[in-house]
Amino acid sequence: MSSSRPLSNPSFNSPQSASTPPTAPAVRPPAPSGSAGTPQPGHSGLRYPSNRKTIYDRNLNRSKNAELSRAAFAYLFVEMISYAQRRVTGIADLEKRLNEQGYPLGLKLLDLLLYRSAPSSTQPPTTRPTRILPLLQFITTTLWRHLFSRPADALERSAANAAEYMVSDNEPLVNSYISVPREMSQLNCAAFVAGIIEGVCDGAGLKTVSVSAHWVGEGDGGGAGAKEGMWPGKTIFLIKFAPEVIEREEIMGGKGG
Amino acid sequence: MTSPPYGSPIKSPQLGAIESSIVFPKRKGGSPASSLSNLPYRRSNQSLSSLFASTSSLPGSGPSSGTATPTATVARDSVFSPGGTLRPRSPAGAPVVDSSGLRDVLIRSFAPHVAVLASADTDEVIRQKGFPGGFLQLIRPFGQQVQGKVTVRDSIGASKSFEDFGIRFTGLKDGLNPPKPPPQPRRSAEVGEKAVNGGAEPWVESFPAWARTGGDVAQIEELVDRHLSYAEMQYGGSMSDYLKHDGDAAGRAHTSGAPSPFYTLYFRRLLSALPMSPHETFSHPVACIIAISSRNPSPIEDLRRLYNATNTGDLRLPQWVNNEFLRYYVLVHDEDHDDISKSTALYEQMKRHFGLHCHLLRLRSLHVLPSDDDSVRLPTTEWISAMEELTEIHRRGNSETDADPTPCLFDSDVSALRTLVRELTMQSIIPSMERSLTAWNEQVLSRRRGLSGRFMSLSKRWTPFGSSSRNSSGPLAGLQASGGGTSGNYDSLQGFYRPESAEATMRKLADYAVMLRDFKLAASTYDLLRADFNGDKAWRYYAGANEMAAIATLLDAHLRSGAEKSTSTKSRLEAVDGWLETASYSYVTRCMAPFYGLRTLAVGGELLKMRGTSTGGDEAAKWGSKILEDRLVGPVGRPLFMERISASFGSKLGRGELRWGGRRRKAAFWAVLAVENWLKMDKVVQAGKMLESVSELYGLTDAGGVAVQEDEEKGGGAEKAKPRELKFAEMKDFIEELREAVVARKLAAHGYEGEESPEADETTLVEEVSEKLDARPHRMSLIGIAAPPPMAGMDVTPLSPLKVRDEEPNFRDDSFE
Amino acid sequence: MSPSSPPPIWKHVFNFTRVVFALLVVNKAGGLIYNREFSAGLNKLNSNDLLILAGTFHGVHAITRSLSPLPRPPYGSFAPTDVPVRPTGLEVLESTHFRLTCFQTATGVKFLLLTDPPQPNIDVMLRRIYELYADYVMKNPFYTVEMPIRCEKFDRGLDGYLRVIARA
Amino acid sequence: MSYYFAIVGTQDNPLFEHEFGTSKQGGDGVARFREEARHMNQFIVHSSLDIVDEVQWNGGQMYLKHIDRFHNNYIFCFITAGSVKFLLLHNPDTHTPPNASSRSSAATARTSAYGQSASTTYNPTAPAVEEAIKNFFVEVYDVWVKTIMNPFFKLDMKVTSPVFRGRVAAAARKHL
Amino acid sequence: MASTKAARLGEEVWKTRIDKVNAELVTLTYGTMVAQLCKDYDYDYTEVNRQLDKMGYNIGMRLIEDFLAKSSVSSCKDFRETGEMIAKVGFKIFLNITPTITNWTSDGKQFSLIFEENPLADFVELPDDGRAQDELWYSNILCGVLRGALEMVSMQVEAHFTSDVLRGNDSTELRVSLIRYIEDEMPPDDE
Repeated sequence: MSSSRPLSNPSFNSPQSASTPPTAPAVRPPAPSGSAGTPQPGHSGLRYPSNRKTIYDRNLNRSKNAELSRAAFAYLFVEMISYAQRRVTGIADLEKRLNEQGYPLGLKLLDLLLYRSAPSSTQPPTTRPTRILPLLQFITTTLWRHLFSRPADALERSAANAAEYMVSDNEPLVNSYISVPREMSQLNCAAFVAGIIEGVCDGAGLKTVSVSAHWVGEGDGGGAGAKEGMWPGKTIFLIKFAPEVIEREEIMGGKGG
Repeated sequence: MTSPPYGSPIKSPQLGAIESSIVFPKRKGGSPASSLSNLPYRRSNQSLSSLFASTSSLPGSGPSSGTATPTATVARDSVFSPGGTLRPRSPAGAPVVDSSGLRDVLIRSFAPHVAVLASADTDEVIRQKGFPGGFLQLIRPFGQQVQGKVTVRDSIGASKSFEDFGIRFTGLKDGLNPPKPPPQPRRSAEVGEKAVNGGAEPWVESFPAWARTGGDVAQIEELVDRHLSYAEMQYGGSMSDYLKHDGDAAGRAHTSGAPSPFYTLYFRRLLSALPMSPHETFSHPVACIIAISSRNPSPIEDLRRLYNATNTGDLRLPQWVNNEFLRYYVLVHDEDHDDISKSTALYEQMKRHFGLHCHLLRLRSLHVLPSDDDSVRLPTTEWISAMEELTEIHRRGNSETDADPTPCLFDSDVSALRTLVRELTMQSIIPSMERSLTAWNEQVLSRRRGLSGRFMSLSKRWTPFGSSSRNSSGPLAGLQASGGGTSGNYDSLQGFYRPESAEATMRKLADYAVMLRDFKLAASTYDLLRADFNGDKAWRYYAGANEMAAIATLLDAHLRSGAEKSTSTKSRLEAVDGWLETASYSYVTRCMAPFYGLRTLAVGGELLKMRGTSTGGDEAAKWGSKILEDRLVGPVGRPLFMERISASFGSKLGRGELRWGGRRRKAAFWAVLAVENWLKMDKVVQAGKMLESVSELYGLTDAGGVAVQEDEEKGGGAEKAKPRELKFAEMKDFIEELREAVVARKLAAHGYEGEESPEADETTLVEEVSEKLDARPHRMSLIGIAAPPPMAGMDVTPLSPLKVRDEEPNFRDDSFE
Repeated sequence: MSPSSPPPIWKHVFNFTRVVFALLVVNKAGGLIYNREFSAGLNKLNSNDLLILAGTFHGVHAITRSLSPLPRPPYGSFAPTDVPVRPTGLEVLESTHFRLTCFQTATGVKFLLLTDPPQPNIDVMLRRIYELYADYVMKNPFYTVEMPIRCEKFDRGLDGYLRVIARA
Repeated sequence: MSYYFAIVGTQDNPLFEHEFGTSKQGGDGVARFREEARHMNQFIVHSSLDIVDEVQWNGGQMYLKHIDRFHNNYIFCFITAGSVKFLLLHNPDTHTPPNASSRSSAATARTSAYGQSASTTYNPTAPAVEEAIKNFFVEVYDVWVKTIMNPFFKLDMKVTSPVFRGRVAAAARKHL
Repeated sequence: MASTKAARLGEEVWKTRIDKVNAELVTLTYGTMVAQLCKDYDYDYTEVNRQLDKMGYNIGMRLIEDFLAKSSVSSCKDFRETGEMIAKVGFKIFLNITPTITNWTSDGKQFSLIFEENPLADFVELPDDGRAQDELWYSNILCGVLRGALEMVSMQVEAHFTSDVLRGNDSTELRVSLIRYIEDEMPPDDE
């Protein structure tokens, strides 16, 4: 790789402000058992196993259809929520935090799922969603199927506001085992899923003002009202797109992927 | 006068760099041009600084900056009424002309040319009056704008009137190549283009015809360079307040896409004093003034003699020029010495002999001094060639006196001349042009349109019809003669159509239409011609037809509102792109005529930009960069056109909140290129200006720019399209280098000149300029302009602030690590 | 004992003709953390009595465990890694009109189910209840272990399951 | 034939840069850019983001093919679902000396700056060219998705993994 | 033999009695949690390990009920059987993997679980900051789970990772040691 730019070049190995502010006094534990891979050439400190297995060697389709127990997710989610609860003040704050935890999943799944939509390994994926409707269809079908193994139950556009769309799910998988105590009845832990949606939209360049999860029939989350009806857990994800996105949509007309 | 070895910019590498594409004649030290380069800049010399007024925009310096006495200023106004229309062409006008200004320049550049042929005695009278250039010099400025409205009937009889109509007075043989062998043997075709002779011509004649011929990019470059250097001198000392000033200038430049005064000058000179060429007739005389004076012993005979001279004699224009132009006879009456009654009698006699196209011009022959009452300074002539302006700069630069040498005349003379011009235009030129238009239009075009096939096949059919036609049957005779083989009309050996041939006639028709601003007719005609010329492989004509088809179409589209655009106009607009392409290709590659290629692309680009459609900016920029890629301009034009490209992109703001389709990054990039090239030229002031635009466009200047990099992943989403800080390390560094370079030099210039009194000793100033030319930093090149090894001259440069500056490490060596 | 996967629910649906009265859940420490009635029939006990019942049963259960004879001494064992065998305690408590069945999980939680005496397949029902507990109680982020159970979905789950049976 | 490849994040920020030469027709895979190309390439690529921003919304293709040109530098673009741009600058110039700097002879410097010679023969929309570059992009995309799937990868974070660089270089050798 | 019995049991339960979910949802969710912890604790990886273990412990306490309810295993005969249950039933029914169980100490109190695959760590590469690979145990939550779960059935154990492919080791190994059996506390005297 003599052609590659000098590794000394600051523009390359500068630490990422995003990922590593190594301020914590790191107590260096005893070096791990001897079988550590030899350090790679170049400026990366990372070691790799002697079989050279890295993330780049793992086929992206490998876990495409893999399954784990729903319980496994449930327990992680329990911990995510109680961990978050310890650090927040109030329900809105808690939902915000769950949303933030979901956001990266959206960013990643957007690319992962589009990558998989490619006709063949040598072809680029057909198209990426560049308009609101195709994007929402991607979310309610492709994304939903992948995560929850079924499409979302409804997709509507707010009559009141052109920038607002609603995805509804009669019983969000993430809420399957959750009963929200009365005193927090506003809370809907599917805010995590809202975060995923937000990640997808922002990632695709259709910026959102906010994506939020709401119980149908405000105010009776786990509460009395929710018992009525056959979908007590029905949740609506309210997606508010940024005005400039709507504007661009108008400028370019619906056309395009 | 002798010039230091490093004195001449002609020797400077940048010029060398483009010699292969444009012939930049090597002028020896003796040549007027090169001797200019070491011309001392005397800020004290009013008469000189007035010449630079068109490009000097010092804050506070008004239109009348420097120039001339109160009387002169008053005089200007008195000359060019109705008031105000003076603006677009006033050299001393606002520093920044807006784009429509460029359009005016363009439209007015296609003005009917009127040759001036004065008898010896006439010139004598005028010389005594204080005009060494004789009658031509006297009358020239008054053609620039005919006083009052000028009304023209277009092809469909609708009449339009113009406030700013003008005609161009030229010497009969202006614009023809000098007989002497071209200075540079290679590319003879190219040299044939221009009226440049090595400049070895003795410096005696005050207005040598060759100097009045434009079409030479090298000279334009040199002229603009003079203006630039002058600007550097002007602002060199006063950076602090200047910075602020050019800040807004830059702002304007990108919001309004207004060209810099230097670009405007470049553009104007590009269109000034076009050389005479077979393939276009703009500079062919539409009429010829034949003047005698009341002193003439044998007036009628002389008039005859002169007339014949233009017809058959030594003054006969080349055979490819249509000689059927209007002759206009002027009797100059000497109010101070001769008896008016005699002159009047003579005048009557003239009319009997030569018909109605006569005029009695009553002038006073006394020499006028600026101090005299009702003395008026001769207005400056706008449409002069670069060489002529250079010559003038040179002359004044050397003149001992500070007094403005511009001769003066009496108010009465002024009004007399104005009347002459108006009558000449309204009663003779326009009507005759209109007649020709109608005639050619009916007889040639209407038929030609009727059938598709070859032109000649029709020509036979016209013959009877033609001969029955009344007025000057030039074209019809031509048509008769033109009944030849397929491309019988084109003489491929000598490379032109005889003027009577149908093709030539149609071209002339179209050119007339342009001069009378009937662009619709012109466009359609050029469009028709393209096929014929293509068939005849008459490449230069072909290029010309394509060029003008595009330009006329754009002008036409420009002048009419979208509503009334006919479908034909629309379809032509779509073709414009291809036409420009073809034109520039034929000009540059087939005919090796880069000057015309440059004209095509520059004009086309500006017009496209003015259209301001969604794609206009991109297209303009595309042609702009083609100019650079084909290396049609020199080191001066390069940054100027880079600025224009930047402006073109900048003019495309994009739609909506997200600036969809905007071109800020590109605008910024080209601005950077411009800065870098300005620095190469050591034009620090210009570099400084553009640097402001760079910061503005990259959004580096916007205060309170929040840190873009939020480690919150979501943070990323919120950011707008416009970055507050350049993330590409080396871009950032490079712009930083440019900034340091500019500041360093401004300080150096400041430190050096701040102390000196305005009357700083000239020679050192000269040294500095010329030294700058060579001492430019070779290392920091964006686009690898050729930079030859330093010349011997450099090693011995005296220690000056510049020398010190060159050794600043951050600028020299950190450039690329 | 080997795992027994219970027959699908519908089976019970048709088998059962009798009633499930109520369910009580008692935590390790003997505290009543849940009680719910599914069909009337029992005389109402006030919550205090319920607490006492839970506590008492818990105590009795413990004692009965210590009573039970063992193949090996109750605590400690021969091999240090051998899991000490834990004797079961009182499992059924029956009267003429109702039966209380106790199911204690390995983690020490007790499910007390009050039914008609002849009610069959109690163990199946209890196992199902245990699953509902594992899902809707233990997987609910808002439930704190050992604390009283307020999980609407748990209630709904039990109703859904036991009411079906009752209705049959 | 020299290439400059840049991955650009959502803030016009370079996440990864790589220069290389062609490996076809016995090329040694070493880039032959002149000194100035260092920053030049960045300027060019950055400026063509204007075009990307415009065309990426038409049709939603991910492989946008040849989108822009500056003199003899041709820009190709692939945009990921996450709006990250792969930009490949291709300079078909064959005859620029490796160590040419702005001090080099007028002829060379001009050729590479305004290289007419090569550009006239080079056609960026030739199917072969488009195909080869597409394959390159597709392979990089595979590696890219693997990169961003890493929970420790944050939006607009620079990629430093030598393995990643290795894969990109390999893809370049294979297709370009 | 216990091991095959456990394997069959695990398979059977996984097939018939487990609600499934897409594996990547779990993987990504765990990923986002760990990343969040690193951020919250300012990349103090030792602290992150601690937090993960704590979370695992909480999970274990709850998860054990599900394990018992679904598998309906009664208490095991000895710690070896427990080990088999953990590897072949526990991991199977929750993460659909069966780590190899090995390196028993002679006193049968310690064993290792070797993970051929680890769904939690799919897609993961540790930060290249020169510390993560020495300090962070990415899957440390599993240690807590074992601790919590076994404690609920009266076994006090200690569990920790000794190697992890994410650190450049050739295998991922989790070491479990039995500390003691917890005696039942006597019932509180009511009266």
